[in-house]
Amino acid sequence: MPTMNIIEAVRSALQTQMRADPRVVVLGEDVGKFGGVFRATSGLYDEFGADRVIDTPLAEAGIVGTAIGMALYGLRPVPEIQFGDFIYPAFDQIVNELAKFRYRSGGQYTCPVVIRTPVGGGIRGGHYHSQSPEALFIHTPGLKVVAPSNPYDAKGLLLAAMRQNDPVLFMEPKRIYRASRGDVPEGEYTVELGKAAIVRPGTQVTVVAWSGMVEIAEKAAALAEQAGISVEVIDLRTLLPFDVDALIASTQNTGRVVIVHEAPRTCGFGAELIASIQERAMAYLEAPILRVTGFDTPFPYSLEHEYLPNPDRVMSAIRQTLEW
Amino acid sequence: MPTMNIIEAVRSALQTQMRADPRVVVLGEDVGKFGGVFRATSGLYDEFGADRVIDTPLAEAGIVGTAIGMALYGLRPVPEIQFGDFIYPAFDQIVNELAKFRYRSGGQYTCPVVIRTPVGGGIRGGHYHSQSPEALFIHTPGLKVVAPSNPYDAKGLLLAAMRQNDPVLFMEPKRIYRASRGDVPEGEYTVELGKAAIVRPGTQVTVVAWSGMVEIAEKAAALAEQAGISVEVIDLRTLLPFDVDALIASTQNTGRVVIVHEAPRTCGFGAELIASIQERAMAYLEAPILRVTGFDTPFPYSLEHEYLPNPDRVMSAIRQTLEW
Amino acid sequence: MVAVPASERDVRRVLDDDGKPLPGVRTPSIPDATLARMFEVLLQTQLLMRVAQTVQLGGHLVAMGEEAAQLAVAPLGANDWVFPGQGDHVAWLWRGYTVQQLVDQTLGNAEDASKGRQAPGHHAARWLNLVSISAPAGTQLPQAVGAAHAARMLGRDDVMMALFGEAATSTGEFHVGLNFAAVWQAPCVFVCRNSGWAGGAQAVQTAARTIAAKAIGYGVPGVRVDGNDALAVWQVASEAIARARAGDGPTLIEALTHVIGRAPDSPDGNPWLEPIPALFELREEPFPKDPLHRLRGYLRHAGLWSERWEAELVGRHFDEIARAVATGENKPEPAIETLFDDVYEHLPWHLREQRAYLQAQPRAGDTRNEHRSET
Amino acid sequence: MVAVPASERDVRRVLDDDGKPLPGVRTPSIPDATLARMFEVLLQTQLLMRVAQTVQLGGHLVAMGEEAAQLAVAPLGANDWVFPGQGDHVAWLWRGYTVQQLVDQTLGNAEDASKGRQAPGHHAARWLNLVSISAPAGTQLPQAVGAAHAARMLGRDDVMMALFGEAATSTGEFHVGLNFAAVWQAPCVFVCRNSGWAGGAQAVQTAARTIAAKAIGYGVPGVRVDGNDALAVWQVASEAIARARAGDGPTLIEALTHVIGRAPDSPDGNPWLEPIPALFELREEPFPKDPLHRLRGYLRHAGLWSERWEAELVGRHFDEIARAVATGENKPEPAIETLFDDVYEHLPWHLREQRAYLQAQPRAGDTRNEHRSET
Ligand SMILES: Cc1ncc(C[n+]2csc(CCOP(=O)(O)OP(=O)(O)O)c2C)c(N)n1
Ligand SMILES: Cc1ncc(C[n+]2csc(CCOP(=O)(O)OP(=O)(O)O)c2C)c(N)n1
Ligand SMILES: [Mg+2]
Ligand SMILES: [Mg+2]
Repeated sequence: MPTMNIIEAVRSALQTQMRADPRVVVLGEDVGKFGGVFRATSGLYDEFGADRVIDTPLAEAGIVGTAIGMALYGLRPVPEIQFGDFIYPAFDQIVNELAKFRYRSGGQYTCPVVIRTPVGGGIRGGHYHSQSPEALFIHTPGLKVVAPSNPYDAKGLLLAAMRQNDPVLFMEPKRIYRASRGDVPEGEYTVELGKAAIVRPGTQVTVVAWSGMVEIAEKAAALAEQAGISVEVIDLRTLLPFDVDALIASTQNTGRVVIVHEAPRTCGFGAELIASIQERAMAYLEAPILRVTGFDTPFPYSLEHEYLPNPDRVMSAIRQTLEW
Repeated sequence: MPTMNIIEAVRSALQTQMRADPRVVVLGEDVGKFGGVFRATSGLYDEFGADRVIDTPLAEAGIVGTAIGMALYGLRPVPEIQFGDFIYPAFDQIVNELAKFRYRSGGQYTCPVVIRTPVGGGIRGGHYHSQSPEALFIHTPGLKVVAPSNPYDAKGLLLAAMRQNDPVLFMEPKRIYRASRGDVPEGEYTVELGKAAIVRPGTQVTVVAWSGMVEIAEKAAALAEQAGISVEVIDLRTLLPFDVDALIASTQNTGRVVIVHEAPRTCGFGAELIASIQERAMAYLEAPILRVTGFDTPFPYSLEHEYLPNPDRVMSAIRQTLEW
Repeated sequence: MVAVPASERDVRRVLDDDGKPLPGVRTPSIPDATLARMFEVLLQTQLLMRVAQTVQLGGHLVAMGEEAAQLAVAPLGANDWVFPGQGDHVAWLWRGYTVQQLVDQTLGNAEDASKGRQAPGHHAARWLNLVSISAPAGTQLPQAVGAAHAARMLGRDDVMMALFGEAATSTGEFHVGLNFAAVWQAPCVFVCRNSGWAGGAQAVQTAARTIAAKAIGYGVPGVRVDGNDALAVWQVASEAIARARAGDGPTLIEALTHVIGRAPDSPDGNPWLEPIPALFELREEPFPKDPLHRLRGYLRHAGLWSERWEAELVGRHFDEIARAVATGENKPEPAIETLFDDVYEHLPWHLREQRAYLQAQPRAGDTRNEHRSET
Repeated sequence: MVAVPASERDVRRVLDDDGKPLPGVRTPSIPDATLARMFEVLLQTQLLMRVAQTVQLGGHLVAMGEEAAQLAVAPLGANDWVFPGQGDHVAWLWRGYTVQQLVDQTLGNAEDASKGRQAPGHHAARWLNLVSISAPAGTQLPQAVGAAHAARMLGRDDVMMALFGEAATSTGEFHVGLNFAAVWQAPCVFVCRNSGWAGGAQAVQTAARTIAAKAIGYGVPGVRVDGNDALAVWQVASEAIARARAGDGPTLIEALTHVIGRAPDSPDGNPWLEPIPALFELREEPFPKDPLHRLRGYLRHAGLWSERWEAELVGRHFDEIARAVATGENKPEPAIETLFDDVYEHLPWHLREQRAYLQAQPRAGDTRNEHRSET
């Protein structure tokens, strides 16, 4: 099996699906001849041509708006938003249009659009090349939200997303685009949407993470192991709908939960996970569910290393739940 | 003291502040000659003229974008977004610009802009005249979010918002714009931002609500009283930063909490309140914190009466926390 | 210095104010049956809007005066798609959406094709290639462009038409829609109903002398047409559709109209209708520049109209509307469990949970409900 | 039919390719000291960008070839405001932002006027009426319009100038900015640097023959100018500024430039710089259409230039830049507790809590930290 990084896995998913389904098109800023700022679409233009790999003017509302029209007509567009931070000009098209088309038409019109976008910090990108806006979309009924943490899942989840019929926001962890490498099958396979993965089994504390934070959670679990603490790490993978069963099962086992995310804390997705877990497994909880998150500031430049959750902070939270 | 409804209280706040501070300007679609779709700005054009009460073309990004520029230059703009549902074309200006100007310039530039917008359902407005998007803005560091439930608070909070120096999203409960009436002083007074109100004291269960849902919470508390249950109702009033002390104090008293909001449940503000309370007062909680919310669907038309939280549902949740 | 505005006087007209062909102007050759149908749909639409004032439709269908401009859809083929704005009733009726369907949607009853999901006027008819409407102005423009590009990519010659009011030209969506269409040379026709009446007040939307002049900034043709002149509208629309179909790219059409009422956007009080309710009483005289009056004149002149025929049409359509309203009012509202359908293709766990919760709620007449309140 | 595109050949030029005034063209009367300063700032900027390739500035300052177009800010007064785009270094240096300030921001050290909050190139200088830059393209346009309206409302005659690249003309913000400016007749000048180089590839941004033609759709004047001709840029900018100041409304200026490098937007690999690094080695020959070369020619022709003077300038500015970089690199990063300042005017409870949490974190060299990892 070949080894790929996340960029290569994404590209392989796109290429695989474009070969399998002539309705799949890719569009966005510089995705064509240039192959994308992160090279995720490199080579696709040469293989599939300008009609299916479309360089657009700089306008996210146009990228998503036209993708919606393509989907209504029968295509399966996979628009790229160059950075998650630039998704807001398309916010109305995503939230008021894409997410609502099926519902508002009583099921007559569907919008199978998969929006790919790199998210997260750690690349010294400052305010506008670092954001993690998942919570905004998780609060939007009609969307699915997917956030892989490694090459295998990136390809399998992207293929799964492109093969189902609901709009998906597919958030890619740009910091580890190239750093995260692993075995990835050539050709077709899918990773089921809506299913979490236990990336490390454990018994005393559950740590829940997704995207770039899974790596941090795993490092914290390794630290914990050195300290004799057994930590279970759950990679949520799909954020909407999220795998509540996996969360509850793990909580019932461990009774202690720590949630890690990069986005600002207040009203982040961590809050929803806490609410959902305590509604269903209050009797099992031995301690409050803790969050290790980005701070409630815009994403900083110079102090980004202070802003981002790190294994030490996760480890402190693990200890705190145990000592409660 | 005169009696006013919420629309009149908002208008009175605008008029009071425009008289007191020549830097205050109002802008938006039809806010001028026509006085606004809901009449909130009616009369202001005649009193303050076209320079300070500005009819704009149909473009929310323009309304907020120009308001930012006005604020940078030294004015105190109070833009109106005709319906909260139409705020998304301005999302980038709000989230990437308005909220970040102070931070990104190291405090050199400030944006004292108060965006007023009617929110919430109950007027048979369907998808696009009913939404409650507060969670999106509460997740945006740099903004303050205010959501009054009655005329007195509407005027006092709006005056307070216009007199401080951070951007505020001011969400008005359109369903009770006219139905909610109460004593409102003429002229100047403020209600402090960041402070909740205990609108009904009680001992057994805390119900937290804001905006149009406070009325529902109060009705549920009355039902509970008939059933011999003492309910404390907290009107949060300011959602960001929210009054965590009031929540914790009440939770410590009652040990049982129900949160009511109109917005869809998943990743709504209720989740943050649950997370914050259980982090700080887990030892006091006698039962899981429950949510009574809108469903995770687009806001429906025909079935809106089924969609909206009502006193019966809140009452069921109250019972459930007691029977846990 | 570049400052050559499109001439304001360069407006395509075929008929004079009373429907007589203007001297020296080519009239489009439209089959008699089509002309009759155009008249019938305009009449039907006006009747519907008048009735909407007097019955339980809450004034929701009213957008009087822009009917002929909406006939831009008439030269389209059935495979072409329409992305309408709010209030484009003619577009729906022309393509075969029935009055009953229109009324069912307005009432949001269980037989609404959209299952009562949206506020009145927000129709959807997949079977007619009429795209689901939303309220946010201008959003349908880039969508139409995307569909147009898709059609071409799939080797079909379908044309997409987007309709919208002049205030929508102020939105960012208008700009990106026109720009993408021009860059892609997409088979797309943009029809702007310019009534100079946006919202309640006459808010100024642009300082350009014409809407058509905006086409220059995208490098596409822009045309102005008298939007109350059904024949001129047919003519410019046919030309633009032919151009799009031939692969020659998009066109922006500015149809000058004269609105005396519009679909209210504020369910709470309908303030935008306040100044004009009297106009909507059923009455005989045409209102100024009534597009129906002009088409009637043309048909009469062409020997295609008689008083009897119109009376018959009025009678028939009035009855149909009345029947549709009566029927529609008696239909039940959608079943509560449908509230959760169509958010996704398949119901995810959290919506299954929420549906079960709603179904378990005590209801009126349900004795489990001991603490039911009045609200 | 409205289809009169702005002429592509109607481009204002004052200087030929070697800086000689074109025959029959009026040259603007610019004081000698100002001309010398224009040359000095262009030179300083080019040096800065060349140095940025070779030292620890990560290539972040590079946007070579558009320097003269940015001199559109030169005729502004100190009370006028500038809303720059990314890479408009000339605008900053011209108005008095020092190389040290520029370097401190690029390095994000503790003396950056913006406290190290933003990525390189996103400056802010309130004291110079230079507005804080953000990355999302086009957002500064409506902001400039708002400030312009505010100035007029307050009875001042300040003019606002917004700078941006041609790709920004594709955004909705461009459209709403121009439209609001036109409707309000706001004292605003829009300067588009049209390099035909948006992002990495030559993505087509518009099908219009010119950017200036877009002005027609807003009812404002549009002008094209040779953006590598500092004198022509001065001339059209002066005219537009005067018009705005006189209350005659906004102007759209299209400055044709020739970019051979740009500020990279991707901190992860800077792919947009890949094709051109060799061009940025320190070398003597001018690159094609180098605006500095042309201005040098003009100054020489006017007796204002000598080789010695330029050598002196190069030496002085090179030293200053080298010193600024060395000094900047030795400054500490901002203190960690500043992370929470300026989100709001006053620190709310949740940020106080988060600050306390951060301050309590164990750090390297801190023995409390038993489980510190490598990451
Ligand atoms: C983005 C957005 N903002 C505000 C509104 C509220 N609104 C509804 S209709 C209307 C005026 C529309 O005028 P026009 O485009 O001319 O259409 P007409 O009503 O004349 O058909 C406004 C401002 C809206 N629908 N969409
Ligand atoms: C809204 C938005 N989307 C995407 C980007 C990413 N991006 C950064 S620069 C750039 C190209 C800009 O080209 P142009 O406007 O011509 O400016 P130049 O770089 O030539 O100064 C793009 C697409 C952005 N900055 N903003
Ligand atoms: Mg109109
Ligand atoms: Mg450029």
